[in-house]
Parts: sequence; structure tokens; C-alpha cells
Amino acid sequence: MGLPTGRLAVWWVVASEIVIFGGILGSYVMFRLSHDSWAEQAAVTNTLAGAFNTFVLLTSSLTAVLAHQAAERGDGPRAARLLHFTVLGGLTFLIVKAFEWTYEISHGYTIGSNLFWSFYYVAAGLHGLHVIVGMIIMLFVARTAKRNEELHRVENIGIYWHFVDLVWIFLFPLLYIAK
Amino acid sequence: MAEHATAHAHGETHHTNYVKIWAILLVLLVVSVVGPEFGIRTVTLITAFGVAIVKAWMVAHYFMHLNIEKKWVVYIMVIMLAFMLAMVGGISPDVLKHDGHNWEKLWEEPAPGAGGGAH
Amino acid sequence: MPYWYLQQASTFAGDVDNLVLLITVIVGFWFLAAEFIFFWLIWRFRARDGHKAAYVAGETKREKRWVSYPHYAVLAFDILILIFALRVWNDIKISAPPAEERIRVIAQQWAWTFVHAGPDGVLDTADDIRTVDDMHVELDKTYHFELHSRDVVHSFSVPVFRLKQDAVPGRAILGWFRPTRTGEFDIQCAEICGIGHGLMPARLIVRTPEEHRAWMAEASGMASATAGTGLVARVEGEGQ
Amino acid sequence: MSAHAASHAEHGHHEQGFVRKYLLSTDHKVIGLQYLFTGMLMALIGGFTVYVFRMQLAFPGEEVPLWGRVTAAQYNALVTTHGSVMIFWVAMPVLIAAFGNFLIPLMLGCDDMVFPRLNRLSYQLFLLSALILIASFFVPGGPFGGAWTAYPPLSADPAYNATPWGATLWLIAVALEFVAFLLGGINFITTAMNSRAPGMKMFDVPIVIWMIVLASLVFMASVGPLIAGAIMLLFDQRFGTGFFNPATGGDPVLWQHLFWFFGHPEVYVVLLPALGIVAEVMTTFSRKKLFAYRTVIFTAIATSIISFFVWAHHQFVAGIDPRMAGLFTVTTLIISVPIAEMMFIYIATLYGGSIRFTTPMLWALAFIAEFLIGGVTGIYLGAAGSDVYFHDTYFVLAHFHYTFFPIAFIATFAGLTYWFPKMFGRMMDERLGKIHFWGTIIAFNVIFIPLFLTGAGGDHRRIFDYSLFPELAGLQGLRVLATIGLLVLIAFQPIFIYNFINSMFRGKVAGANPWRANTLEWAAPSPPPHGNFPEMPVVYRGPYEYSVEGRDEDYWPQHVPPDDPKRPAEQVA
Repeated sequence: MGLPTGRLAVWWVVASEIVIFGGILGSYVMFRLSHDSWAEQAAVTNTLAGAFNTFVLLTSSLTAVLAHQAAERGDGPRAARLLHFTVLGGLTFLIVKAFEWTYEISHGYTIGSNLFWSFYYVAAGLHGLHVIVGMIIMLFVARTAKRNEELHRVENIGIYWHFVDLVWIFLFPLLYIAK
Repeated sequence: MAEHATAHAHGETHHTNYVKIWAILLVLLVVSVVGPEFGIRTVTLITAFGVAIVKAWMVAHYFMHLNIEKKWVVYIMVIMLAFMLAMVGGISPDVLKHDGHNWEKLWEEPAPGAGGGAH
Repeated sequence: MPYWYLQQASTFAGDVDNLVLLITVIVGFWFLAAEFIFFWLIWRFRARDGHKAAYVAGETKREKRWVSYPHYAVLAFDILILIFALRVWNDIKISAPPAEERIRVIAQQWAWTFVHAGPDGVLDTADDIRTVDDMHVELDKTYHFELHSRDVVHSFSVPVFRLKQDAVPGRAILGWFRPTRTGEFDIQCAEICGIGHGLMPARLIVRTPEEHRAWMAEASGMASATAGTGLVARVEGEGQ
Repeated sequence: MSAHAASHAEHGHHEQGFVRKYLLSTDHKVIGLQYLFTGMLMALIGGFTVYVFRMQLAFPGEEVPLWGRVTAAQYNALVTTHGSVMIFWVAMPVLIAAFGNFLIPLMLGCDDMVFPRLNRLSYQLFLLSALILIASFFVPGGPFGGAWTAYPPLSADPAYNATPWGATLWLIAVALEFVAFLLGGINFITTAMNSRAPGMKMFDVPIVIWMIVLASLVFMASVGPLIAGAIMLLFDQRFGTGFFNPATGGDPVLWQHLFWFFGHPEVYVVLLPALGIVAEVMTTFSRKKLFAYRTVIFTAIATSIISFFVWAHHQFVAGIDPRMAGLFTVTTLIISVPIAEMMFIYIATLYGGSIRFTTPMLWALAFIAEFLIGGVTGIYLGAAGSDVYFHDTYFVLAHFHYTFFPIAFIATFAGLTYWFPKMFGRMMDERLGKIHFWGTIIAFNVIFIPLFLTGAGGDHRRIFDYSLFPELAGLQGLRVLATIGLLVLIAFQPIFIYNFINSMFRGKVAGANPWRANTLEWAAPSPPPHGNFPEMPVVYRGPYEYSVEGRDEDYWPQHVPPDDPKRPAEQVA
């Protein structure tokens, strides 16, 4: 069908991830619209931390796409460098998340406090898991890219990373902004 | 020219200015954070979710290269989303609503556990 | 057919059975026709010496007729079944006649509690009669029932009424029935609800108005005696 | 295709040990057989559980040989295990994974899946999930007993289900199994899209491959919400959340929707590969071109799409809004149109054929005959008005066994007996095969026709002892009859197992193409070596060119060049 095999497979991964996140976010939206009181809970979340994390992920997406551009030009080492930046972005994201969660849990907003917090931790946790997986794969891809090998993988992991970014773009308003 | 072997099948080089896209995304991010500060429900919805959709579209379009990807890839993704919308549409009469024809939910809104009830 | 085995004891039991009969006639005909043609083809085109199979692609309109016409017929009969099925469904679950009396059914692991309106015919008054595992109703009286569950999903199933409705915790679900036959019938739980799912039978007792009044008089006297016992008291606390 | 050359070089030159060759292999054929044997072993577990609880139903309270007295908790656990095992660990691995892995590269004319190591990972995850499920039998509280649908709050709270560990392990096993099949599905789809032999166009792909790929797509698009739901249920069970608990504002009906949004398409996930197998077998042994090949594919696609919009017919009386139930009745009856058309096409394929009653053909024909019963009884349940009565009775049970048994067993036997020569290079014994066929088919009908009647008579499902229901005492004779049918059915299975194992080592040696069939797998030697084809085949025509006019041979393999019409397939291989 005219697509390189690796990229084709990544698109199918993305397709199956869409329905997984669709299931959990769809459930969240339905509950959210039927529980007005969740607005008060959502007010507790730190919008600035969420916004900063959005910024971090958007920036890491930029480096991922620039890495792809470099790979297309055949510049493996540059692609690897940019991928490392992307991993750094993922790491920053996770660290900010860790601080947020520590703060919230220490103030008693745990996963069992209320359904809003259950969704908050489960949805963001599932997303965080995808960030971690993406980072690990990206380190492998960067290692081969550095040697100018398997450069098509740079694009494939990029597509996955952008998808993770996309999920966060929706999680951010759903969990942080709507109050 | 070797890199073109790994580039897209159609061999078209694209000149999207990624940094510009990124800058626009950041502006949109600021809009989505500032918008809800006015406290007007409609403005909040548009700035939070309308802008999120625009951001998502931009990331998918330019960063994931759906603009130059095979069209059917876009269709697959749209179909997956459409299935999810259909699912939510089929579920919401039961889950989203508090009562319906011949049934109602009995639970009271649990008292907001400010500070959490877990201790 | 259900009525080979089970009496019809509610106004809509006959409608359900008629729908079943209609479906049986329609799909039965098509099923037998399909199986007959199928076995005839198998017999007719069995391998014989000197016979070579024909080359039929089935791509031309003329050939496709053989499958497209029957499938238009399937569509047409589907619509016919649909009309009757939705009418029966509407009668049972959507539009109920006005209630003459209300009854509350509370399911829990693994018993049924029935709150009858009592002599005054109004629920949630002092003379309500609570019974465990038997439901007492009057012949030819339209009841609206209110279904609750205290723990897991149960299902209130009265085969002679052809009635079934899941009891979902956290929801009150309304339904109706109008008994048309006196006697004692069985009520089952139709949704797996834990270890005692099979041990959750209840009895439905339909009486004539006079007998029903006599039962109420007797039960009202007993109600004060049983009010303090464990199960009823527990349900009492949560019933509303 | 450079990956192909690389894998050749990698595997060609050294002898592998048993573990490397059979347990850690990345060869699609070995992985396919791993799935097959795992599925068959799980079928023994599923079969044993049904034996125990059917015995309990026929002779309540008596000691069941090999088990003992059945308690209510055990009964629920046995029913749950039977349902989950037969669907998730037998039908899915055998129909999709075993046949998919074995057939896709062979029938597409390539040397392996595009991601062999992903394929191996998929099997290992699947094996792990099976082991976790089996482990749940030995934890405190015993295995999960809340039915394969696992409705919360029963499944969410140990206070209700009394199986604190069993419920969690069951859930983890099912979720892992889903992930395994997602990985496998991505591999299948990608392989079918990118690795076809030169010359093989979209409409030259055999129906069974189309069906497996479509099934993988349906699975992929439907399972996501349930994976999300399983995560939520897991947190409900173990981490104190209340997604499905009304006391905290959750909703048990949400799980039912998420489950059936997957659960109904799942029926088609296993049905489509079964239909594909039947198409291959029927065309080969009636020496006929498949009637309206493209229409089969279009009806399969239509069925797949509609299957996403019918799920709530499992919940008509589950407390959903009754007006929505009306809507879902309409969609449910509509889905009968493409499926009926497909059945008509299969029947029409026989017209003008020259039918050979080999064992695989008998199974394939039996599939159509029996599946029709399952199909038409579905109308009673899809029509909301009659489902009020039939819901959760034995009528439902008999209906879906008339669909699932043909899918998971009849079609599987058709496929196994048909591709056995390709898998092991030897023929199965025809006489034993036919004895096994008639014993199984007759016994199968003896089991389930009585259960239609007990269902119509008011027997509800999952009740471990009917002696508490005096009205239902008259149905005991039918229950005993069904159990006798089951015992007969089980008694006939050792014949198959003996035939299978014996033929593996002592069967008549089969050539490359014993059935004189057209598709590419028959161009490879039997059994195919690592890399499948000595020389990669090129495709010249569609897969069902049987009895083409003007040719001596009544078959015309896909890879035989048109300029040499008389060359039989054996010489190529």
C-alpha cells in the first residue's frame, strides 16, 4: 500500500492506542458532565504545572520532528542528538508530574479520594507509562541513528511520540483547565 | 541522495517550518491557559477544548506528517475516532444522564472530599 | 414455544409468545428452505466419474440474482419482525398504563425483599407489608414495580409474566405488570450475583381480590412481629 | 524485501537446539503451532470444566467422577472458566493466531511475518496470560466466579465475589491476552499489506487471509475501550477507586457498555476467520470457484462495520434506557442482512460443483448447516420484544453455542484436517476422521437442541441446582439428555487426538499439494522449511480458479505461469 513496513506498523499502533485512550477519556467526559462537583476538585490541580508540561511536550515534539528532518537528510548524529533532547523533555515532564503528584497526595488527594482523582491518576498514569515506553525506545533508536543506521526508525518513533503529545493536549484541558 | 530512499515514498521533500508551527502551538497554549481566567463558561469551553482540537490538528498535520501521508491513513484514524464517538453516543444516555425513561440514579453527589477521605 | 411449558400470567405474556411464534414462522421457513437447498445441492453435485465442475464466477448480475434476491427478502422480513418486536417492547418497557398500586422490589445477595403497599394501597406508609422471597399481588390490577439492588447486579425475572429487568445498584428502575392468572409461580434471579445466585428463588402469589385482602389482614398482623428480625430490619434501613 | 534475505542468512546455516527451535523460534510456522497446541491444551481445560458442571446439572448434588461434589462457588468458577477459556484461550488463539500465523506468510508467498520477534513476543505474552489464568485456580479464594462478562460490582469487590485473588488474576490474564493479540494483529495486518508475493493484488488474496486480517482490524478497533475498562476495574479491585461503584458516583452500567462494545465485535473476530477457513475448504473440495468473491469481502466488511453498532442488544434488560434498546434492535436485525448474504453465497458456491466428501469438507459443510441454526435463533434475541423473555436463559446459551461451537470447533477441525498435511507433511486417517466427525456432530446437536427447549421453558443460566425451582422440575429429562450428549461428544474426542498424534508420525506421506488446491501454501514443500519457499512464488491469478474451461487439470495454482497450463503444482515445489 505504499508505506514502509515500520511506519505502517506504527500507524496501526497509534490506531489501537486511539481506542484505548478513547475508552478512558470518553468515560471521563461522561462522568465529568454528570458530576458538577468535580469542578471544585479540578480547581485543586496546578494549571501552571500542567501548562508547563504541555510546553515541555510540545517542545519535545518539535525536537522529535527536527530529528526526523535530520534523519531524512542523512545526518544520523544530529538526529540522535535531537532525540536525546526529546528524551530529556520526557524526563522533565515526568519530574514535574512527580512533584505535582507528591504535592497532591501529601495534601490528601489520593486515588481513592474521589472519582475525579481516580481518573486524574489513572488517565495521567496511563499516559505517563506511554511517555516512559517512548523514551526507552527512543534511546535505542538514537543509538542506532548515531551510527547512521536504521534512520527510518527516527520517523517511526517520532510518530508515536507525537501521538503521546496529542493525548496530553487533550488531557491538559480535561484534567486541569475545565473547572 | 541516499537519504531519499528512507524518505517518503512519494519522494517529495517538505519545507514546513517546524519552529514556526511550534511557536504557533505555544501561542495557542497561552490562549488555552488565559481563556478560562475570565470565568465565562463559553469562553472556557472554546479556549480549552476548541484550542485543544486546533493544537491536536496541527501536531497531527505537520509533525506527524499527515499532510503528506497517504490519505487512507487519515481515514483509518478518523474511523477509529468515529467509533469512539459512536461508543460515547451509545453509552451517554445511560452513564451521562442522571435519569431517563423509567429509571433514575439514586446516588447523591458525594460530599466533596476536600483534603481527601483516604486518611 | 414458551407457552408449551409455561402459563401466560400477564397481559403482555401473550404478545411475547405471539412475537416468538411470528419469528419462528418467518425464520423457520427461511431456515428450512436454506437447509433444504443446501442439502439438495450437496446431493445433486456430489463427485461422480466423468463429471467436471462448472466454472461459475458469480460476478455477473444474472448469477448474483441467486443470492441478492433472497437477501432482499431477508431485509423485508427483518422489517416485519422489527415492527412487531418494537411494538411488544414498547408495551412492556416504554409505555406503561397508569398504576393502580406500586410495589417495591429490593434485590440483595441472595434474597428478594418485596415491599407491598398494604391495605391503604400506598407505598411508604405505616401499613406497608414487607416480605422476603415471596411477592403477593392481586389479579387484574396494574402494578408498577420499583426495582432496587443493594449490592451487585441482579435480575428480576418472572417467567410466567415474560418479564425480566436487571436490578442495578445505584439505580431505581421502574416497570409494570398486570397479572391475569391466579396461582403460585416462580421468580428467578437472571444475572449472576455471586455464590448464592442459584439459591435465590422467590415465589409469586397471585390471588383474587378477596383472597388478597385476607392475606393482607393476616400479614399486617404478623408484620409487627417480624419487623425486628435481621434481614427485614436491614432492608428497612436502606429501602428508601 | 531485504529483511527476508537477512533472515535467511541468519537462520540458514546452523542447527538449532530444541529450545531455540521450538520454544524461542521466530518462525511463523512454529509460532502458529505453539498457539495451536496451547489452544488445544486450554480446550482440554475448557472441556473438563463443562463436563463437571453439566454433570452437576444432570445429577445435582451427586459426586462427579474426577471432581467430587460441586459447590455453588465451584460451579460459578467452572462456568466462568469455561466461558473465558473457550473464547479467549481457545477460539482466539486457534482461529486467529494459529491459522493466522501459519497461513498468512504461506498464502501470501513470503518467507515470514514482517516482525518475527514481535510475533514471538505476542505468543509469550499469550502463554503468560494462560499461565496466570491457570494460576488463579490455586490462590486463596479460588478462581473468579463472576461469569466471563465480569459485571461489577460483583467483579469489583471481594466482599461480593469472595475471590479476592481469583478476580484480579482473571482480569490481568484477560488484559494480557488482549495485548498479545493486539501485537499479533498489527503484525498480521502489516504483513498482509506489505509482504504479498509479486503479482498478488488485493483481490488475489485468499478469503481466509482477508478474514483474519479483517478480524484483526475489528479486534484492534473494539478492544481499546475494554482495555481501558479493565484498567479501571483493576484499580477498583485493588486500589480503592470506584469507577463502577455507585456509592462513589461511578456506574456499573459503564462496564457493561465497555465490555459489550468489545464483546459483540469479538463474535465477528472469531467468526470471520472461521468463515474464511470454510471458504478455502469448500472451494477445494467442490472444485469450484468461490461464488462472488468480491461480494464475500464486501459483506464481511459491512458486517464488521455494523458489528460496532449493535453491542447494547446484550443489555436490553440491563437497566439501559428502553428507547436506546429500540435503536439497537434495528441495528441488530440489519446485521442479519450481510451475514445472510454470505451464507447464501457459500451455499451457491456448491452449485455446479463436484463435491468430494473428505473429512475437511464434511466439517466445512457441517459448519454451514449448524451455523445457520445459530444465525436464525439470533433473531429471537436481537428482537427486543422477545429478548425480554429469552435474555439470560438457556435459549441464549444454546444460540451462542450454535455459533461458537461451529466457529471454534467445527471450522477449526475443518482447518486442521485440511492443513494437517501442510503442517506435518503427512495425511490424517480418513476413516477415523469420519468416525470422529459423525460422533461429534450428532452429539453436539443432542446437547444443544434440548437446551433451546429448557431455555424456552424458563431455565435461567448459571444456576447450579434447579431443585429449588419446582416449576422447572419437568425439564430435568432434557438436562440429562444434554449431559449425555456432552459425554458422548467428549468420548469421541480421543479419536481425534489419537488420529492427530498418530498421523503426525505414521500417516501416509503427503506431497506438496495432496488436495490439488490452488493457493500458494501448497506450492511450498510439506512441511515447509524455514523460509517456506525454495524459490519465492510469483502470482498470476486469483486463488479459486478451479475447473477452468479448456484445461485438463481441474485446478490452476496461483503461482503457475499462464504459458504452461499443463504443469502440475508438484513439479514446482
